[in-house]
Amino acid sequence: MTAATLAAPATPVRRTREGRWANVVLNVYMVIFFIYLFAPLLVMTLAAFNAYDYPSVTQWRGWTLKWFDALAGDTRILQGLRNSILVGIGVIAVSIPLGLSGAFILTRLQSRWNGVLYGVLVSPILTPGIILGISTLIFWRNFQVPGGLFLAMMAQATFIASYSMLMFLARLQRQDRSLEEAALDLGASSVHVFRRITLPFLAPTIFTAAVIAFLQSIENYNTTVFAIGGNWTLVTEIGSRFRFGLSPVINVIGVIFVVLTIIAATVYVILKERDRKARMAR
Amino acid sequence: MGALVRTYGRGLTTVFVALTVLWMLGMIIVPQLFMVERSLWTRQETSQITLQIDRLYNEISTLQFDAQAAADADKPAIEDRISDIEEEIAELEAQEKAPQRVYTLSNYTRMSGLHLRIFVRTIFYAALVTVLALVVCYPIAFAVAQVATPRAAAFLMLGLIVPYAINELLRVYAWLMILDYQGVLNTFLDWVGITNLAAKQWIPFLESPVSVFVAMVYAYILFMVFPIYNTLETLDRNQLEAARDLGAPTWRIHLRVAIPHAKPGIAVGCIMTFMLSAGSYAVPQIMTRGTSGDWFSQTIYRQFFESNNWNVGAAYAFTLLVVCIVFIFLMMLIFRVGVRDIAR
Amino acid sequence: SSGTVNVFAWGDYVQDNIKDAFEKETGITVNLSTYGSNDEAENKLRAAGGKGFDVVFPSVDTGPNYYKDNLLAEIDESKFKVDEVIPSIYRASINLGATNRGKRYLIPCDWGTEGMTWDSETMPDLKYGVISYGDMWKPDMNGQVAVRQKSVLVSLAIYLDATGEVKSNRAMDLYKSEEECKRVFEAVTKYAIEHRQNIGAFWNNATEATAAFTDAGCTIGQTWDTTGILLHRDTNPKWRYTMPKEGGLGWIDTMGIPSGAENVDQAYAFINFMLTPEAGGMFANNTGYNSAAVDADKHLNDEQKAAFQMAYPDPAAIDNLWWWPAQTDFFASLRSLYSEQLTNA
Amino acid sequence: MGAATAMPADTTMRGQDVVLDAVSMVFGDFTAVHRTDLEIRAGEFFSILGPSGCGKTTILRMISGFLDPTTGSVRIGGAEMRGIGPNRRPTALIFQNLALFPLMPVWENVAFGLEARGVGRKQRRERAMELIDMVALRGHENKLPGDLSGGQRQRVAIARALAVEPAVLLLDEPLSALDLKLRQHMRAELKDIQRRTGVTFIYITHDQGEALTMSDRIAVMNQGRVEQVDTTDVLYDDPATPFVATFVGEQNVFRGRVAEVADGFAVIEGPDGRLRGRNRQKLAPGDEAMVFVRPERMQFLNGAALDNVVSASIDRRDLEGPFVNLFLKRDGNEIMVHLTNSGAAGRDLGGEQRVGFAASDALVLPAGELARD
Amino acid sequence: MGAATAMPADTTMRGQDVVLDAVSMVFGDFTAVHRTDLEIRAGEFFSILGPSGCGKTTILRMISGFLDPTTGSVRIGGAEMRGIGPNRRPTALIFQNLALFPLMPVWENVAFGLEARGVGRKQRRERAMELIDMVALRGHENKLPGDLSGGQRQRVAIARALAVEPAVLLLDEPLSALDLKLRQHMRAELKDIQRRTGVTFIYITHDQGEALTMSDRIAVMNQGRVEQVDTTDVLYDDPATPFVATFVGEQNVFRGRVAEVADGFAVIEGPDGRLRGRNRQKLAPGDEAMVFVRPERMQFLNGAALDNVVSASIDRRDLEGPFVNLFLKRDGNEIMVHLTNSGAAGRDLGGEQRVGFAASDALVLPAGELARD
Ligand SMILES: Nc1ncnc2c1ncn2[C@@H]1O[C@H](COP(=O)(O)OP(=O)(O)OP(=O)(O)O)[C@@H](O)[C@H]1O
Ligand SMILES: Nc1ncnc2c1ncn2[C@@H]1O[C@H](COP(=O)(O)OP(=O)(O)OP(=O)(O)O)[C@@H](O)[C@H]1O
Ligand SMILES: [Mg+2]
Ligand SMILES: [Mg+2]
Repeated sequence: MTAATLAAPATPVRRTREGRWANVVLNVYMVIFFIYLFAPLLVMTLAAFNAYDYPSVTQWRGWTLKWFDALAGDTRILQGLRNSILVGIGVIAVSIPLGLSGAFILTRLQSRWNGVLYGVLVSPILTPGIILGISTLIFWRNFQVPGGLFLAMMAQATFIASYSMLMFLARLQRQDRSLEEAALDLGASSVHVFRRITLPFLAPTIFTAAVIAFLQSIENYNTTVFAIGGNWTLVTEIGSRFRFGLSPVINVIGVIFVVLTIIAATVYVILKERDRKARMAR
Repeated sequence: MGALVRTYGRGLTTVFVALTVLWMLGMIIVPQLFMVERSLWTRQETSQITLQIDRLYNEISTLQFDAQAAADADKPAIEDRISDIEEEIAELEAQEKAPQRVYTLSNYTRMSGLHLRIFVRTIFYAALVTVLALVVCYPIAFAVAQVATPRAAAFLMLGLIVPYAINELLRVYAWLMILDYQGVLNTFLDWVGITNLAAKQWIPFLESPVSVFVAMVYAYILFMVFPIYNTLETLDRNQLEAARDLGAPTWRIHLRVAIPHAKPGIAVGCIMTFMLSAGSYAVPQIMTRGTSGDWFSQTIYRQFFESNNWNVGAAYAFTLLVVCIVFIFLMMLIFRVGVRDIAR
Repeated sequence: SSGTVNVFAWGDYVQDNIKDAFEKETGITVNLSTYGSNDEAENKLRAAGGKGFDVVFPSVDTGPNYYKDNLLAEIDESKFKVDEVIPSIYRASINLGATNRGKRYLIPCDWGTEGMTWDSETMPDLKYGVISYGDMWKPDMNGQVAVRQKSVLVSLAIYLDATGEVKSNRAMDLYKSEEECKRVFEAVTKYAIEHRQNIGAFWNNATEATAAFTDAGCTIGQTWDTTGILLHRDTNPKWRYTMPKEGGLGWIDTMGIPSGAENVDQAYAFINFMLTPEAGGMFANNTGYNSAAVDADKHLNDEQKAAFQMAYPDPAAIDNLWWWPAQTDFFASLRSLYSEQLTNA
Repeated sequence: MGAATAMPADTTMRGQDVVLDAVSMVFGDFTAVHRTDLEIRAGEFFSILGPSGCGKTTILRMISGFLDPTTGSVRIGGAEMRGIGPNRRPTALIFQNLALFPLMPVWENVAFGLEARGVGRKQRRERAMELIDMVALRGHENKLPGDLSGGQRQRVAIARALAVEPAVLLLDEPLSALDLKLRQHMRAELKDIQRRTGVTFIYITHDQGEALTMSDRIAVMNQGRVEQVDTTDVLYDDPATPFVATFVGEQNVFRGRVAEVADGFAVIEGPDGRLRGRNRQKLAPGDEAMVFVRPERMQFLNGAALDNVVSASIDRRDLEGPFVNLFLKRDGNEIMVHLTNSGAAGRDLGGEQRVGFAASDALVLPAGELARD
Repeated sequence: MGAATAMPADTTMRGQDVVLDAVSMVFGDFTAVHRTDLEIRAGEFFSILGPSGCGKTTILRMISGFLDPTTGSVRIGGAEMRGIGPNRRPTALIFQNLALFPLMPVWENVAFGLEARGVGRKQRRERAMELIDMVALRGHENKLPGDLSGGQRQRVAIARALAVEPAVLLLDEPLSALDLKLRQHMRAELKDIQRRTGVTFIYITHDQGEALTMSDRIAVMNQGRVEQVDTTDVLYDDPATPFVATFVGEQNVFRGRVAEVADGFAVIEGPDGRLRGRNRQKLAPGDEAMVFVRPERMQFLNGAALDNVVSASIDRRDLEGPFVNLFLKRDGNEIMVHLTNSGAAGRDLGGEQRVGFAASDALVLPAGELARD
């Protein structure tokens, strides 16, 4: 499906004459844009099947699957993946509770400090990643904690917690506060209200926030590279291979991730579409 | 706080407050303060005397090694020589001072002209990348938010997200493969006949900052598209129609209706993009192969991991942080958005 | 014995054949981590507080960086078989940075060189004995030269000393004192910046070095031996590698035990194993570097012998090598300052 | 539609009376409710009617316990409520937006109050089903609120509130989110449920139509004060203040000064001449006064003699369906005449007209604030 | 309230007529508007009335140029409009949600159409101020739309649309977002502006009250078809179809089969006995038919003899203010009687009652679809 067909007229807005020319321009632009977006992916993918020893598509040495085998036998990469997953799980475990707490406080705190608190809690998002890595490293040094998976996890959680918090905040802002009041009015205790009303309401967001936290953790380089010490994650391993001996095994990883994402995204879209149809049917 | 206790009870509230304080202090504020502290002192450099002592010790070691292999006859001479040197060392060691920690602003003030230039250039380039990304992303955000059908919009969204499945490093590396001397683009141009690779005629994309811009805009598209998309999505299509009905041409509709509406999103997108590109380490590192100018982040990295000068590194990092903060405030001022608007 | 040993080595150093042989012989499991540059090794170790690894492979001249922060433990010469190392190398290493204040921390493992790699098809006139560092700075080489930021200023100093333009006692003045170092770097950097347009690519590691020739369009440059040799062998025989007439830059990589090592005995077992002739030979065949182990050359394969022959056509080529002296603080910081200037010129 | 008649009566509940004794509510320096006394009888359908912001919700929240009155006390069934939280009062609140729990099926919504009281699941469900039957939602018990229609949701909210067996049900504009037809239908249903359960209903609305059709008694509020408490007919026919007169239904208003009083009638002199109306509040000559006449009591003078006559010119004729509103202009003052649509109502009228009304159809009140248009 | 009278007339504008000639609109495989002919006269206030989804907006969008009709043509002032974009038609559209530009002050909103035409800032502002005066918003010109009340926003939208001096103003349910009182007030104001400017108004609504009070003529639509175009009184008194009869106003409906026809009257036989009504559509004996009687034409039989009589029991009495609605039950069928509130209207009634209506007040139509409740 090309961008052009995607943008095909569907609403009357774009049937107007004056809009038509603008739409042609917009469509052409979208096509160029999506080429820009996907060309690297294509190159990346092709290079994963090239028998040449370095990632390349111009030095074509024939199709091969050997890099897939090589990946399976690459203990460092596999270990890196395990480490990444470990760190990712740690990040979820740390950032979700932090994000939730921050969000609860910010939605309920009626004080002029609210703005300040908000500023502080979102600041990690607005801070360059390397600075978070550096400050974490320097900070924990004072407690004799050297760089490693733990520090990488802490450094990442610092800003990922902020992302989670924003998601929870957005959700909480859409919460109808009268629900909690209604529950209280019906005689429920505050813990009961939290368990039966607030948490279930947040549950989908907690799930998405966890997934996003995990993905951000896996993907992170700038922060991790400073805090990882002698250990490594998948990404820092790739990073250090840039400094030493890049092979198309790296591309294979890329291809696998792309395929996984497309599958996940397609499933998501199908589910959503079905949901939408179901809702329309009602 | 009262509202919090009333809704969640005392126990839960305590947990929330404790966690938030831990996060705020232990992970955000105090580490930054430690970094700042680190940037405020230096250790006096080792003196020439220390160097001299080191070298004398090495001489002894060499003599001792030689002594093992030497004929017995030569050994006394060597030993004499060793003891001479040891005396000399003793004398020098008396003069040697242990390095001291000195609090000073010199880590900031001593930024060399070169580093300052790199710094300024980085900020300038980051601003340029931001503008570029804005120009590239606005039409896309608009198309997805306002023009496409919900179905098409979902697919477009997917198209935007999929490239982000692969890591930033790989994404950028892919651009290297495209823009290189024997990259896809030059090979294509060679095939077309514009360049001649065999004769070493090629377009040196990589040798100009353009390649960094291309890759960096690419790397951060999402961070620009999403905030703008989010605001444009809330723009009532009727407003666009109303503007058109009142006779406005497309450009004026954007200028007067769509862009003003998207302002908070544009501000957030610009802040994110600027912050990411000013602090980007991987993109310039990979895209230039170190040939064209450094970005400040590379300089910081080198202070930490090459020059082994954490203190200067911390000072540089803090400087970068300050600029980012200033940029954020500037954007908030220009676009008249509050911190709260960054929540999306 | 048994247990595990955590080895932190250059990416290509401990390949499977060596690992298997060691594990088979000793029953010790090797846990391998790798790095691509001295900086990386040093800083990871520093960031990890000297913990987590049992053996590292620093280049000998970077030793002082480790001593400053007490990252390495002293070598116990009773646990390590000194005889396994070629004595001349062992001796030379003392002054190059393997010892500090009378104590030894590093044991030579292998050595290699940084010399000239060039395209013999476009430059058929160049060969051993003729080729010079100066060939990189000739006027018609726009964008065709690949160099390493960290070494190019040193080789240029050697070249300019040889031509007499900048006297520096074969670049040794760079290590003499801060003032001398500045003087030489200043002059050399000026020269380099004037000829900046020649440089087509900077490289910092083997991959980048290879890419400089295969992807970035360079035709001549200063590379590590392994880069030149592998380019010749795997990519195209037109690529040649040899020593310039001013003398190649020699480096020695060593093995050391971090101060926080937990498996010290296993570490010594590993070090001793690496310096057996068989392992040394395997190592050289694997990597293209030259083992510091006595009799390792008896286990070289033909390919490796041929490569050695190409790189060092006669013994003088080896005698004439310029070995990197132990780093001093001022050298390290001035070198990165001036190489930054060159990069950003 | 037929639901109401099919519903069985529930006999487990009983209403209690609610007394507000000198209650007031101050937020910061703004007084939302001025000192108010109010007695709501056990089992009655009581409405509080007033414009937006007049303090209706505030009163309701004081009764339900979400707010503590600044002064005065609230008693329910004779018991003082100060210090008793919303979850321990014999009241249940139905929110304007209903506040159904969107993630729980209908029956769990209904059973929530019992769940909060620790009633076992099986019992909860049984009781919930009884209530679901009562509001005629059997068959919908496992649906989520989002899958129900507006009217069904409304009934779930009622069942949920009734599940805790409140003595007083507090309803805060529960119909305002529904569309017109459904709103009218739900009026009947609410009234019916109230009648069958016997629970005291305190119903808040700013819609006079709702209040008039459902209530036993109505309190009309304005700016934090209760201006009148009465049955619907009395409120309509004998409003106590100009505000109540104009807020409830339409009125034609004439201003003037009392000239004569006699036999419970007063004659007012003003720009529209001498007008005679009932003088229920015993105004004395010289008082500033207003005369109120309902548009449906205005008549065109087809020969008939009437106490009061005004002439004006017809400006506009609004056909509203079953009736026609005629608007007459007179010196910038507008007079509205409500006529049943008799097919030709007002169609043949034009130009200057003489309209009048009987003195018994007009009410004289002391001059005061009118309801904002 | 006084705004309308204070507004000066604007003489720069003139309405044009709009003709839809065999127009239809198909979206994919769904026909939103079936082949329709419609003539809207220059300067008239024309309403299109119909339930949600019947195609009203679609027609409006074809006139304004946002949609091209699938077949047929739109002519404005005699000129064929096909191929002419919305920004070049002599129409201006007022959206349901107004679509004011929230970030521009009132005057810039009003001046936007001029700005788009390249009029200089000073002139723009002058003209905008004239229009702002016209809609009585002087003093608010520098506020943002968000700071205005609903009715003020409404007027800004009107001024903005009038600024481009359209010959035809298209209004898509412009009052639906306002509350009841304001809606009623704005009706008068809209009608007044239309009268003063002379611009053709095409007004879309699903609210029959709005359409009836404001329009010169009304087109009633149902499921993509125009069922009747007539003046308000004709529409109310002589609906052409059962749908129109029930969509516009309330009706009591009786079903049956035509038994006799004579003198323009027909007698229907059905479950409610024999009923006589006007036979405008010349039904023949044996035809399935429906008898429609307005609630306000129903009368209680106080001795008076009427053509048609039905007996039923009183179920509910809704006091709505100026009138009272009585609901009578008869075999599950509901009969509604509308009485003017005469003070005691219907209060004394109870139990079984006999109600009737004159044959001239009843209309017999062929059986057909009714408007959904
Ligand atoms: N917590 C509060 N703090 C300050 N003022 C408040 C608070 N709650 C209500 N008010 C004010 O008290 C007045 C009455 O509010 P209330 O909600 O009782 O009005 P209402 O009659 O229910 O209006 P509506 O019909 O709009 O719901 C309003 O002016 C409101 O702004
Ligand atoms: N672009 C479109 N594509 C497909 N169907 C459409 C489109 N626009 C409108 N429709 C359909 O055409 C029918 C008429 O729509 P229209 O908007 O004209 O209704 P309406 O009478 O204005 O309703 P409402 O009172 O709800 O605004 C509806 O069923 C609608 O779903
Ligand atoms: Mg309220
Ligand atoms: Mg519509």
